[in-house]
Amino acid sequence: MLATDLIYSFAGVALFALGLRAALLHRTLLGRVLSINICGAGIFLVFVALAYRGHDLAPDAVPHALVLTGIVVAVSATALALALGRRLHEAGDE
Amino acid sequence: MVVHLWNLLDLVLAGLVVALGWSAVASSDLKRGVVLFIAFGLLLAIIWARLNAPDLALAEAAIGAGLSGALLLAALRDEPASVGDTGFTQGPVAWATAVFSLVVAVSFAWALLHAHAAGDPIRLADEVIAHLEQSGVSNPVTAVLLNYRAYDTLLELAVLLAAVLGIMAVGPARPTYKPAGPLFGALVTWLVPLLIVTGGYLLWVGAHAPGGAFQAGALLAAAAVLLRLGGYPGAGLPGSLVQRWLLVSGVGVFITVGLLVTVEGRAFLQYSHGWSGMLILLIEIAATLAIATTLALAYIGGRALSSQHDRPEQ
Amino acid sequence: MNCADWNRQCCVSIHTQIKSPDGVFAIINPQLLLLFPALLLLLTMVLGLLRALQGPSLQDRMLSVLLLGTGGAGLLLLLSFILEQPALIDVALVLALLAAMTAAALTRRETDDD
Amino acid sequence: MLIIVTGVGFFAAGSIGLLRLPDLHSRLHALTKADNLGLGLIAIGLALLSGSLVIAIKLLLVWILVLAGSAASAHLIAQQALRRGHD
Amino acid sequence: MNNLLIWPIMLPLLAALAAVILPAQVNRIGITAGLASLVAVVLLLSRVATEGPLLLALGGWTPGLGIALRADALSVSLILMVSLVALAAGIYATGYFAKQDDRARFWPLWLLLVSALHALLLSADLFNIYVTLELLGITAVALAAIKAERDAVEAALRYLVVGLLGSLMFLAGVALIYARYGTLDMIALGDSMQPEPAAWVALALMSTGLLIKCALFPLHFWLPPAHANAPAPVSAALSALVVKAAFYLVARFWLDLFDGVVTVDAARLLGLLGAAAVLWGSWQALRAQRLKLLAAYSTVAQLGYLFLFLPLLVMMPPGTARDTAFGALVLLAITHGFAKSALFLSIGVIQQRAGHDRIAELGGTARRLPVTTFTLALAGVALIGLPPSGTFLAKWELLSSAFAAGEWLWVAVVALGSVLAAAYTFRVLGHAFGPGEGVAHVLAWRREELPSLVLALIATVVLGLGAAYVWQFVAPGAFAAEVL
Repeated sequence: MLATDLIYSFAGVALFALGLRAALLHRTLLGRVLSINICGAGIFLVFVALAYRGHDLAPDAVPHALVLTGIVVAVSATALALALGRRLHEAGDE
Repeated sequence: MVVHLWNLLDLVLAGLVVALGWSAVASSDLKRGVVLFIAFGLLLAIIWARLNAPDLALAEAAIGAGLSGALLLAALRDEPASVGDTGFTQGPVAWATAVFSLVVAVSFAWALLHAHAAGDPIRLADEVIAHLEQSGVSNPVTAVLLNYRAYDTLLELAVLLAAVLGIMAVGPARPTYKPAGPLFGALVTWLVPLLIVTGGYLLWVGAHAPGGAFQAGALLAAAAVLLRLGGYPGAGLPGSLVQRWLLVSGVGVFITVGLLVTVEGRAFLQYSHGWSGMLILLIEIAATLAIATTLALAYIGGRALSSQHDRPEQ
Repeated sequence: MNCADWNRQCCVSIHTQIKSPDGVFAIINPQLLLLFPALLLLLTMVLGLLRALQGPSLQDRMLSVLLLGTGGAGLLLLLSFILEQPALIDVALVLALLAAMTAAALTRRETDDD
Repeated sequence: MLIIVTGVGFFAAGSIGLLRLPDLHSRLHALTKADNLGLGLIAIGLALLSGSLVIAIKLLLVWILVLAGSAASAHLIAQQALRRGHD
Repeated sequence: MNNLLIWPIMLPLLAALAAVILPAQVNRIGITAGLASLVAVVLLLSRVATEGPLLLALGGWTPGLGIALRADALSVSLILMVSLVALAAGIYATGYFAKQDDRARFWPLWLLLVSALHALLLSADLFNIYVTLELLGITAVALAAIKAERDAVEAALRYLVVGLLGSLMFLAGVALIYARYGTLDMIALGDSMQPEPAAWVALALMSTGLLIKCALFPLHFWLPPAHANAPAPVSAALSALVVKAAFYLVARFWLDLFDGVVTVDAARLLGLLGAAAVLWGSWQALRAQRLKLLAAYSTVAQLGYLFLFLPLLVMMPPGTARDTAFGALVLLAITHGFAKSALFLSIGVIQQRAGHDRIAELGGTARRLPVTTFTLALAGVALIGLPPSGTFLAKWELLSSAFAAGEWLWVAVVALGSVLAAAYTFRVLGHAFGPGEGVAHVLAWRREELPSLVLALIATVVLGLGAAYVWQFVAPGAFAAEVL
């Protein structure tokens, strides 16, 4: 039997690495932003898998809180990146 | 047998999330990427639910799948229409990055396996529960976010503020939307109040059940986004002066509370006995409003309505 | 937390339902029976996702995301019973509310479009 | 239990429809009908299982929301498809 | 109660909020906050000097469950540099941004940046450091793009994307640490960390993320455009302070937190990259056509010097020699902070007066802007490492440590780097003293020239003559048991 936390940890690692690779390869801003978000989600998955302690025990709330903070930070950065990107396109059109 | 079923479910979910993540970024077709990313967010919410993290599932459903999705969809219009093969770096660089990320993945997984084999360290889970009574709330995640690690949350609100200030500094708002047709108008009229009510509900239950300021703020922001999509350029936000007050209210109330308790000779953010629940609720209300305003302005994407009466010129 | 109360209630009702035929299932936690439909639902969602991958049009992809939303809401409801987490119903609620917003974000036209 | 399994069955039908049907509009049709019915059955099944009125009401609320939301979304998607000349 | 530790963070943060609400008063708010937090930093410094490291458990929770702030000699001396540079650059900015609208955009973000720097330097919690890194990154990017010009926005975007990748790699390392050790509190981690896979990989991930952020060669590609296209006061902060914050973390991890985990070979790799950065950065600075680009490449080179210290320090056994070398590292970092910010601010003066910063067309600057030219020369003295600057003493110490360790490569790199730095500095001064009408208005003395002059004087004279005090403050106990 596989441990639940390991299954999701490894999925998280895979997402982290493939997001990292895609962020380096994508040339468009939107592609990079998507990749970075996926990369971050991978780490979040590792954190939440760490917090999981089976059916009977309450999970560790600390990683949950960290990930919640991480999600908000990620959406802030995404919004800023997209706003800058829009500004760049406008400037390019002029 | 039950265990195997869980394993099967876990494997399917984990495999699916990786496959979706992969396909969202694997092609230079950005429309496809964005839609798959939204699906990815949805799936992630389900995974958080599966891993006993309902607070995160709520946040992911609201922010990850909802607001990020709306932001990215709006940004799709800004990208040049067709990118073709030029969307990716190719050649030896591509190989090098592939090798690099493979090395990262393998060593990361190897270290995690080692950590796993070394046995569970005494993590903070039990300590969180042990001090729950003193924390003033009974939802452990809220206790971590607004009491034990409240300082993180304070700085995180500052991150939101910095992002929105940056967005407003670099340019004017996105174009507004055409007025809604009858059907969409109807959708707006019933969905907006529901979002607001649900937001209020999540804020309230956050103290003892999954929910809290972030989820609530995101839902209120979603209501604003919907209003804007429905052709209301102001997205239901108040005037620019009030907006500014709302933007700073989260950090402001947080710091004020944190500093006020030091007058009694306590550490920064060490809430007074018996008052924790009240103070946390106060901070959360302010944070909800700040988060909602911030995310809504981030969607509007620039100096919005403020342009007329926002410029106190000399 | 009100979780425990709720849990007791729904345990009782499921027990009464399931035990009657032959009592075999009583050995395992009865809520876990819902895992079968949950798994099935997940598999159908995978099928639906193939459309998102295939396209061809953006609308097709969006449609399959819509399916994922509805299916996801269903899955969350099932999980809320299996895991005894009533809060997951709230998650399903939020998902449903925001799915509509996402669809709107996709289809609305800006004033300076065409 | 039976109701829930039937509900999942509808989902399966919807998904297969989404994959196999030839064009967007028939897909729209298949999907929204089948899935919403499926979700409704799951909700009803769970509401019966829960034996709690509050839970049951919440479950039905979710269903109604999804119903309304997906009807509107499907309409919007169809509208946009028409606008873009997609058939 | 050590609540004093929060004031350097909270004062600028509160001022940022005030600046959002009262856009008409931003200059006054910004300068007042700068002065107030400087006072708080000086108080903190004097307490650390008398009592040793200070700890504040936020919220009253034991560190681990809660978050702790910690001030020691290293962090406090860097914070003092940050406050002084930020105040000087802020005073300069009051004149630089002529339009009220620009000021109203600049100040809240600037104050948030200062707050983030102080928060980063005081944090003793790994995840909290991640949050401060993100706050720092986002404010830095927003400030770099504040003029909303095409080149600036493009550079800022690259800066943002690269910075985010760096933060995420850092966060991945944090996840590993939590997986293995179950805590994020650096004080507890210092005790429990062992040489094992989790610690190695975590250090590698976090370091890679931080190296991106301090633009260590070959990860420096994003720095020159971002620093060169930002408004002058912002460039000063980015080059002097923001990269330095990332380097602070590298030093903290390699020399302190992961003390038992790092190996000499790994540190030597960082040293080699640093050597490459010194040579490449100096060479590019020599070839640069624009002053700001020159200054930005010089930052790449100067950061390289800091990395040269790492293998030597890792190699050295604990003792006076190591403490002295560590003091030299801190002195070099601080001197560079003052010198580089002085350089960018004086370039800002020239750019605003002349309308450009092309090196070849600087003729006549010395006559028109004597004070600023003098400042440029002083900053150059500090960058090359001539006496009496702090750099001179620091490099001297670096050389003698390298001699002692028999590391001839480092000696050669330092020598060559200094020659190149001298070449690019004299190239600029040569043009500035040359004939020409490069600067349009004849000016004897301008208020805006003062901040950069003060900064340059601190770098060359104050830190040179007062170096002994820095050493005395930083070196003893730098690696004693009580550190983390």
